[in-house]
Amino acid sequence: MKEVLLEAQGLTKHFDVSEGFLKRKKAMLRAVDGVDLTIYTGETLGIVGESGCGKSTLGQLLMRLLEPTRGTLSFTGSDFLALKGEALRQKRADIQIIFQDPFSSLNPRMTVMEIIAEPLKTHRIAKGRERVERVYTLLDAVGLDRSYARRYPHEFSGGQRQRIGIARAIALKPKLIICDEPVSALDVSIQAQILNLMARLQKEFQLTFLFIAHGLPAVKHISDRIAVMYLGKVVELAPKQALFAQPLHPYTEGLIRAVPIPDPAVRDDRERVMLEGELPSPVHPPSGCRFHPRCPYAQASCVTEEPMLTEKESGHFVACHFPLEKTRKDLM
Amino acid sequence: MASYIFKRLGEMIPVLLIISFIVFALVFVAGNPVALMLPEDASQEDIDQLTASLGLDQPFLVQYGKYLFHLVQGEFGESFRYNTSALPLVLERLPATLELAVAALVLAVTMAIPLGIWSATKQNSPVDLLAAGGSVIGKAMPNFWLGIMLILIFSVMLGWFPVSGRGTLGHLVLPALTLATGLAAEITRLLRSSMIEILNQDYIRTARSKGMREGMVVYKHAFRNSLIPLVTVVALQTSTVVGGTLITETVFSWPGLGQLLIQAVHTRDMAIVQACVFVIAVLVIFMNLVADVLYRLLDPRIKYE
Amino acid sequence: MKKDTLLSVSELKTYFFMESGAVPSVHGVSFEVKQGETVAIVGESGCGKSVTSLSIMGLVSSPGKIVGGDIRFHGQDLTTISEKEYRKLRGNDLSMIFQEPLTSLNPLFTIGSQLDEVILLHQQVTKEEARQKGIEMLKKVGIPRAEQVYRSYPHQLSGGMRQRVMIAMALACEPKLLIADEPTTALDVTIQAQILQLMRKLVKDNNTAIMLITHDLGVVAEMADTVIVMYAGQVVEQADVFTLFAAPAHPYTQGLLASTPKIQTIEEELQSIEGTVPTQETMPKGCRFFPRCPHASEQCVQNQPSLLKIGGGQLVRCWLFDAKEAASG
Amino acid sequence: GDGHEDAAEKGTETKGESGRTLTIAIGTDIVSFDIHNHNNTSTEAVHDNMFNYLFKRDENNVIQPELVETFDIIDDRTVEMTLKEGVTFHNGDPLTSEDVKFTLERVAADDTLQEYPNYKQIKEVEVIDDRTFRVITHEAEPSLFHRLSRLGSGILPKTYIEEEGWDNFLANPVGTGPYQFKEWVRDSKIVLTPYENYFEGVVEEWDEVVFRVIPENSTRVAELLTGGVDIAVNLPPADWERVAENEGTSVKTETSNRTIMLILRATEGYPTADLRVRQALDLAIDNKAITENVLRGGGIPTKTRVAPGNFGAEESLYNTYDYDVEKAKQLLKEAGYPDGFEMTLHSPHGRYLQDAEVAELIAGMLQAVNVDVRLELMEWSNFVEMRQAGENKDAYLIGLGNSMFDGAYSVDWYRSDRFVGETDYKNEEIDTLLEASAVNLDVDERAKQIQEIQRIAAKEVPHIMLHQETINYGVSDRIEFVPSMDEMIYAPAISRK
Amino acid sequence: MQTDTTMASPAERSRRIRSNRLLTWSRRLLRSKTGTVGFILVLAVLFLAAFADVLATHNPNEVNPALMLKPPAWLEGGSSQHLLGTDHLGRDIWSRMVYGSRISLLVGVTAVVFAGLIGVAVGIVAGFYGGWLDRVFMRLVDAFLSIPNILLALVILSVFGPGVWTLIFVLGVTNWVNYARLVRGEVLSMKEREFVKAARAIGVKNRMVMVRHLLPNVMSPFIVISTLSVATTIILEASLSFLGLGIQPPDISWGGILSDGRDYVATSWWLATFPGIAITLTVLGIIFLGDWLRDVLDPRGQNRR
Ligand SMILES: Nc1ncnc2c1ncn2[C@@H]1O[C@H](COP(=O)(O)OP(=O)(O)OP(=O)(O)O)[C@@H](O)[C@H]1O
Ligand SMILES: Nc1ncnc2c1ncn2[C@@H]1O[C@H](COP(=O)(O)OP(=O)(O)OP(=O)(O)O)[C@@H](O)[C@H]1O
Ligand SMILES: [Mg+2]
Ligand SMILES: [Mg+2]
Repeated sequence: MKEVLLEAQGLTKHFDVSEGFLKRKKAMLRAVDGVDLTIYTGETLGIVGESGCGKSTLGQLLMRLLEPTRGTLSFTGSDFLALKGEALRQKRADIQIIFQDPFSSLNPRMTVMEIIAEPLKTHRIAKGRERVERVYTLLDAVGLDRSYARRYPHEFSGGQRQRIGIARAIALKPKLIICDEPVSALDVSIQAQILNLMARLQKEFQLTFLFIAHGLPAVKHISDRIAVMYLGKVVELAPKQALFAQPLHPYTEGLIRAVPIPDPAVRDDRERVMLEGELPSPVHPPSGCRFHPRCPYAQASCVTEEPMLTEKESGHFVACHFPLEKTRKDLM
Repeated sequence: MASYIFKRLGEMIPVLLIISFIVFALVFVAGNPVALMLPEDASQEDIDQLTASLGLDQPFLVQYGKYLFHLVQGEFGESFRYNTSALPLVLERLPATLELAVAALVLAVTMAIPLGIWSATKQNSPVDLLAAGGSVIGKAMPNFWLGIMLILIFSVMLGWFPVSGRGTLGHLVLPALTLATGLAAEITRLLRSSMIEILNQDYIRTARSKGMREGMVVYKHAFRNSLIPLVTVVALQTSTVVGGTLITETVFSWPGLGQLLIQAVHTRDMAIVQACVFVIAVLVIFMNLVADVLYRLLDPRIKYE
Repeated sequence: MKKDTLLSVSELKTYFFMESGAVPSVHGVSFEVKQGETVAIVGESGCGKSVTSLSIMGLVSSPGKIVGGDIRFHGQDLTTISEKEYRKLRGNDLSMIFQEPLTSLNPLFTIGSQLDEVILLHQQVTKEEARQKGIEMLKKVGIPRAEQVYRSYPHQLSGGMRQRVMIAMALACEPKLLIADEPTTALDVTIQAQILQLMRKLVKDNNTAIMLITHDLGVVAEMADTVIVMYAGQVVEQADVFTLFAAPAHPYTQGLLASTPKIQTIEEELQSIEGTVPTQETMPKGCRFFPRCPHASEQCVQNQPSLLKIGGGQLVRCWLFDAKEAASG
Repeated sequence: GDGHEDAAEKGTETKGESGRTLTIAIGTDIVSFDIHNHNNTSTEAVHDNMFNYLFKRDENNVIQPELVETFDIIDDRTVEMTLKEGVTFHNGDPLTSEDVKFTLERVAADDTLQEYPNYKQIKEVEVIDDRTFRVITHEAEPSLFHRLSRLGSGILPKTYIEEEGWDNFLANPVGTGPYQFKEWVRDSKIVLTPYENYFEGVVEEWDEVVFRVIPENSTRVAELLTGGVDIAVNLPPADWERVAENEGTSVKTETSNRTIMLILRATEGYPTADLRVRQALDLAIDNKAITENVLRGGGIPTKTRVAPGNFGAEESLYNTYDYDVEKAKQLLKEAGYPDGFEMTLHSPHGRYLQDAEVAELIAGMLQAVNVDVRLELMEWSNFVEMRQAGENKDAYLIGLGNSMFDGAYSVDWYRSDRFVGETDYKNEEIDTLLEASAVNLDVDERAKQIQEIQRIAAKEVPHIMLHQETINYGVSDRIEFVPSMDEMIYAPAISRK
Repeated sequence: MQTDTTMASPAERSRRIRSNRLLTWSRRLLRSKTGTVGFILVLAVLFLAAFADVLATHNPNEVNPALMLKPPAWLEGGSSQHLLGTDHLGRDIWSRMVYGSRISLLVGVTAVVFAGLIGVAVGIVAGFYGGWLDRVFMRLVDAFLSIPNILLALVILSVFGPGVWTLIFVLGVTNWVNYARLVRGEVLSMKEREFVKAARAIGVKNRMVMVRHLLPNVMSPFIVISTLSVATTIILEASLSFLGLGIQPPDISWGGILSDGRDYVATSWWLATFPGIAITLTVLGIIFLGDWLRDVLDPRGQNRR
């Protein structure tokens, strides 16, 4: 029933951050370090994790805006990494991206019409009157007035710009859209508009989303499955109900608990299991399980052995030597 | 730090190679200097003979190869005009040029800092407008004209300073002022805009929120930060200042590189032109290196190694 | 227990005088903060939260200017005191943590020297005592290896650490009022939780009043005693935190609460407030919220409602209640 | 020698009042102390104080022995000379025939020296005894004495140079002249002090002579006006009045040995190939207007290059000029240019007194006879290159001196095989006369031949003579200074008032 | 935006927007005092240059020995024939100034455009592709930056001989590096901007990314810097004239007039004063205009101050 749209295996991206004369000090920043991921057609896969854990890098790897250091990537069944030149350019049309920052993601010197028409023009999809019509249809779809087509980005509010970005992304009818924190820069009251819009468009155009965010509530709202990343690795991956009902990784647990709940009534009886410490450097990640310095349950083996991402329950993957259990959690 | 400096010095080599090539090619294209060396009524045989004996009839690459070979030994060849090795001639003048350039830099910076800070903190005040106007005019005046005017006013009419030459501190004032004017204008403008930008930074607000006096905020927090772009720009200006000395030295008959070089250019004295350009380039690169090191000392965000 | 009023702001108006004319960023804001109380101010970006807090600190910089209203701190009107007196308050009785932990510390000075600065300015202590105190403060805000951090430069610390340093700095002179302008927005949730807990603890220990500015309703629910909701430069609702979440009165507050995705439940579709925040040019003449309000009437288009008490200490700026009031009265 | 120098040094310090220092502002620095390797009058002007020549021109331009006591012409190719007694170099060494041999043979043999072409005629110097020697030339050399009265015969100290090395000599030069070297700060100043054992007696007038290098005209004037210098060379004509009117300064002028002229191109195809056109151009130029207006009297109109004071001067052609616009138009019409024509005039810029201005004025004057002048002002080195490459067009402006003071060198410019492809002027009569004069040792006859050539050239106008240039000095009233035609600044001849 | 409900045809609307922009610009111009002054000054110079034929009262190269060094009309001895007096060859200074504006502007503007074309192209390509291409170009830029402009100009001019086009070439060659550096820096940061990534994600070709996305966005800093460059170029031309390598007669430039007049500063001040003032005012105008442009073109400037 579920059709695989994209599959990544051992996807890795290291940035060379060497210093010194003739690069004597070799240093690698492991932004993404061996990620396995499958995206099914029509679903929304959410990715959460702290700032700098490699979410954006992963997103850009999946659409080959960055070249992976290692790993394989197949898209609609074919090897995506093997594509070059014109073929790659053509295939790119199938994966689009919506960025976090609605201000820097639109060329300030192009009109809305030019911005949205650019993908159509690049792939020679429509010409002249027809192209204009297509743009108008897209504007309608994202809820913008057609008369805005002649304006420049700076004349719009953040929410409106994000709609323009979305219109551009869906112009090519892509199979997959990577949403890199599309709502975190927006006002609270606007966020909901955009999330609703995206959900609607997903239905309307049969889109598949990879939804990156660090705000858990939003991710939870829109996703079917959620992957939790920590320091370049996926530490837990599960359908959202399962993840929230029973997080298996201590980091996921800490993350969920840290999210403030907009209800003063519950504030005094919430458990306060606080994750201590800060995110370690991706240049010198901790040995063994990367989470061990912050993990309240860490044991000796966590320091030496790196846990693999394994399926603990059906569809629920975790990379932890000592996954949480309900019983133990209750004890806390 | 040491390895950083080492690395930067290493980077100089290709740059200097490019410079040597550019200059050599230019001088080569400039053609035969021999006709210039001989009297107006010299005959063609005389000219050919001298050309051959100076090795100027060889092909470009042969000549360039020889030049490079000598270059790595610190030799730029003999000056045709002075009949001595070019490099010592150039190095001999360097102190005078440096003295002038440094004096101008110091003068410019001491004029510009108070003006720049004042303009930034009192935006659109009469002082700001005056400084803005003054600095634009300072930039807009050609150096040589300013120099001649200063001599006319301060030496001939008022008799305050000696007209020309090098010697006492008094001799330094007018040429340094000539050079410094444009520079000070540049620095004032830069300092003003960087101070304004820095005064809008969050950490300035933090400092104010501690209850610090505004003066302290400006001098301790804002000025320290604007020193960083200042250092960079002053270093970038080295090249302009040294360029400016060419003119200023001529006006004030200051015995620096300027006169030597201009004479050499006019007489096609290749060796001197090459040595001069090279030495100036090394100087400029060195100043930029110093600026970079200073920059690193001023800004802890940049790592030492 | 009865608490004394520490800060009272009334009819504060702060305008920015731009090329294109005056921009009323804060347009008649009034509220009170009692001793030891945590007051949260919520509202979307640009509604004037930061300008309000800067006005209280006396740090609105040109072209901004307080053009009306008064700010009483301990009964003293801050809008009339001299700059010198103000300096004595700042960093001492009145301190502030800024929105951006990454840029609020001067990159060229060590953490220690910036921390000492505020102590030396307000307390009669020697340098060495200031150092001791500084390190102690760093420990208090939960910074490990405090001595080492004391000697570090800001860039050597992570965002969370820097924010802690800012808090240490703000609390160094045991202020009576701490203004925290979105102290956690730039941070991750796990770090945010740490910082919020820290603030809670410090307040409890010192009986410091906090003015917490945020747009995250979750943070509000966790921290606040009283909540003030701002929209377009005005206070539109004020209530104690339980009342506000249980019975929001203003349509904007209601919309805000409804459109926040919740982590505990799953909803098919979020409710949202349609439209956008008005800009200076599109500012309505009547109620500033009317173009987005589901209950807007002709009256809302024409006239501005005033801030009304609707019982239980709840205040709201809306014609719906005015009408009720009028009917009942 | 050392102790002696120290004494001199101390002497100047104790007597060192500023009134006894003579300061002279020159426009360009000396090139070097290699007296044989430059062609620069201002350099020689400084050297002149430190070195002596074998012969020297007196104030009436007559060649007189200087270091030489007596001389005797042995045959066509040999002259025997005896040196004066008691002449010593600044380091104390006596002057001997060996020094003369060393000096003259160096410049006669070393073809890299710039003065070589002027001395290559000398075959050898034969030493008879300490003070007697013979100069032997390759061929009969009519202008040998002209050669021996100029820079190449400045006598160098052989022993000093051989012992201390050439570089050391250049850094601490030693001559026999009235002044000795003290200091040279390049592009700044040269300082000389009197030589106590000068063979004609030590110069008492000055404790120190300082040549200061000041390239910018206005700066030089300003120094003079403020008393910074006693003599300033080459004042711009615009400032003459100002300097003259200023209290304490005046302007002194003297004619130089340089003539400014236009060299025309007689190559077939150029309008100037036609004699009538050349004459017309000459007639159209008002030499007087140039010297009076642009040069402010700083020049003497002339129709010959060989000015009085030079061997073979034709005085009737000097201090005169032709100017007749109507006739010029007439000639042009006859030549087939009733409506004039277009021509190019190259001129250097900043080389001679007001050169560009002169050229511009000429262009304006030729306009009056409908000749359109395309003026190309060139920086000197480009100008030299243009000439070198034979790219000269209808005319170019140049100033030619004659450091030999021998008219033969001037008229040699009319030799037809000398400028083939450059000016292409050819006159068989002149060629014959030139050939005859080259080896003619009969002084009077040779002079006549040279004069004849000048007369022919004045009619044929291969070059349009403009004027003889004037040299000028701004001089402080506190000193007595008489400029000389050879442009030397001889300090012993300058005195305090 | 919400209140904008009136319907209009797209063409009409875009015209309205454009004229609106023009209106806001002129309003902003009038509001900025220095901007207005700069605009007027530059306009005046352009006017002189455009209508030189009409405005000149004499042939600028016509010499007249009888009328040498006549003072300006309003002084004793001046004649109404010669508004600003005559020079040392009796040429009319006003006419020379009027014609001089042409060459000064031509040189300034053309040189900057020439340098700009090279610099922008190199900067964009080097910044966009990075890697060895970038390294090679940047070393070249370093090399050029470490030779003072005037020095390089001096050498090249003496090699090829002065002339309007050589001068333009020289000034272009010495200037392009400034643009290359600036543009490269802009491109490096622009490249990371998300709209560029978005364009690549769409599959836009590299060439088009550079032309459509990078180029327009580096234009405004370029325009700002290049206005200032026009100013410095005019001054540099004057300095080269001083060294005898500027514009040569019969072409007329302000630098040339100024440098010719420098011998007369003390005796006939008007020769050097008028071109000096003209250069200063023009440069002043251009700098002011540049400052204003920076304010208007800076998108952040829209809602600040
Ligand atoms: N081009 C690059 N060169 C070097 N390091 C990089 C580069 N791009 C990203 N990184 C580093 O890789 C790591 C992961 O970055 P990434 O942007 O993917 O994080 P993220 O999870 O998206 O964070 P955020 O939530 O802040 O967007 C970070 O440490 C970042 O500094
Ligand atoms: N320095 C300034 N110059 C001009 N206008 C300003 C300035 N600072 C603030 N404003 C304006 O004042 C209004 C309120 O700004 P303020 O910073 O108080 O908003 P905020 O509620 O703190 O928003 P955020 O949540 O984004 O911090 C905004 O419309 C803003 O444009
Ligand atoms: Mg990211
Ligand atoms: Mg704010």
